[in-house]
Amino acid sequence: MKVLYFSWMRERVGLTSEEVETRAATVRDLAQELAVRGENYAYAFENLAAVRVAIDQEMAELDTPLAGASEVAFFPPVTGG
Amino acid sequence: MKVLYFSWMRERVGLTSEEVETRAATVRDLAQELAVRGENYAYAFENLAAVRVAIDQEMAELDTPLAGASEVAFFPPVTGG
Amino acid sequence: MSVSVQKQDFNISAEMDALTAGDRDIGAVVSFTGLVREMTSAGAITEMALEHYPGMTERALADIETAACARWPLQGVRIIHRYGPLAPGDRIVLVLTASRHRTAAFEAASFLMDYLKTKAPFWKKEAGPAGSQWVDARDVDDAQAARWEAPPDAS
Amino acid sequence: MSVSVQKQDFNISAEMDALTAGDRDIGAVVSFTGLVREMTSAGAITEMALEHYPGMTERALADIETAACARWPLQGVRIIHRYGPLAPGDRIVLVLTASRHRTAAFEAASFLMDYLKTKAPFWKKEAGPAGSQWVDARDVDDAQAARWEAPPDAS
Repeated sequence: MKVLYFSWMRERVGLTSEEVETRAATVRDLAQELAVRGENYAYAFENLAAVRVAIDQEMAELDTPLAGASEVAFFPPVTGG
Repeated sequence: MKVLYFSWMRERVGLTSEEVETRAATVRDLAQELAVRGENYAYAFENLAAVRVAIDQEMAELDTPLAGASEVAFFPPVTGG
Repeated sequence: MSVSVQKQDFNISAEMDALTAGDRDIGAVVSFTGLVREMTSAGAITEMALEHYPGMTERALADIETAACARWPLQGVRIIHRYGPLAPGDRIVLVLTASRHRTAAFEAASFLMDYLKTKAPFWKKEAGPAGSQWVDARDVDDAQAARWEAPPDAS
Repeated sequence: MSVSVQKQDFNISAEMDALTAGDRDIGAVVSFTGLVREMTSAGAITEMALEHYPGMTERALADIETAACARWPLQGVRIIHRYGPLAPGDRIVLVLTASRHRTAAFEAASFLMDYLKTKAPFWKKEAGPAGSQWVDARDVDDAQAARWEAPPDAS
């Protein structure tokens, strides 16, 4: 699965994207797996309430199942317009 | 006093403006004086509910006093924009 | 704050640039452009003639601008209204509002159009194959204008 | 119906002409232009960088357009959103709506901006003498977007 990071999630993790092998059932499970990969990840995921997610380029929730997903993106609340 | 006509009031009366000598107390009194000047005026003023008025270039009502007025305009409801 | 009543067409980009020039605290600009529609309730038209009341028109538009500026925090307002003969597709009116945030700019532009429709002395006459006729005022325009009589927070 | 996500600036008059070309049944065009403000809560900025999510951005904007077209009788919609480094006074976003009557055009443009602000994957980073920081999302934007969740006639 491809995992992307944007805005300060990208800066904290230090990556724009990476390939991740996971059996996580939900977005929240995936976030918790990633959070223990190192200090940079722990910092990025320290407050899940401030994290938004998209699955295959559609907005999703932390409890959305990951079954069949090929691309997951983590980012803060959007600030365009 | 200068009296102006716009839109179909102008077409019905057949004038864009005229000088009128009057002692009419209100716009309604003036309209009634004008209405008996001829068929063209009678036609223009036949339905006062469809007539709007401005006194010295400010929107007014039929019952607004004419005291001190130098310019009165009659026209249908506006349709700009 | 600026009002023009003119025969000639206008350029929206140029007007917007002029309105925002030198003010880097503007975050939102809303424009409304009114165009002559070909199809009317009386069929297809070939011309739309706009008559107005010179002197009063400028005054009424300036009053409407003043009312908008008293009600919303605007950094700029521009109204241009054309008169004379126009064709289907032609621009009739431009309203521009500039503010820090979008809500004020949107609301003020909507307010300006509602007031302009009911308070500015313009009259439209449509002409087509079947002859010409003065456009009737629409009750819905009075209703639109009336909604601004209530305080802004009541909506 | 058309969406662009681009680095370069846009010309509002040209976009409006393209949107209305050939359709003489459009009576109202509303535009919203968002500009980079110099003064922010963190002081004067010298740059505003916009990051986005290529692919998802275009999809999200197209979805927002579709939602607007389902809700209002629109003859045209155009969204342009820039990304990359911008300076104070620069244009960020353009929304255009065209309809027979002004109410639909005004409401749809306002809706598009509210939805875009809360659903399109863009992130702003401001830079100034004191350093750079990501812009926080505003609760008021969520509230603005939420008001469209109710049926249109309920407002």
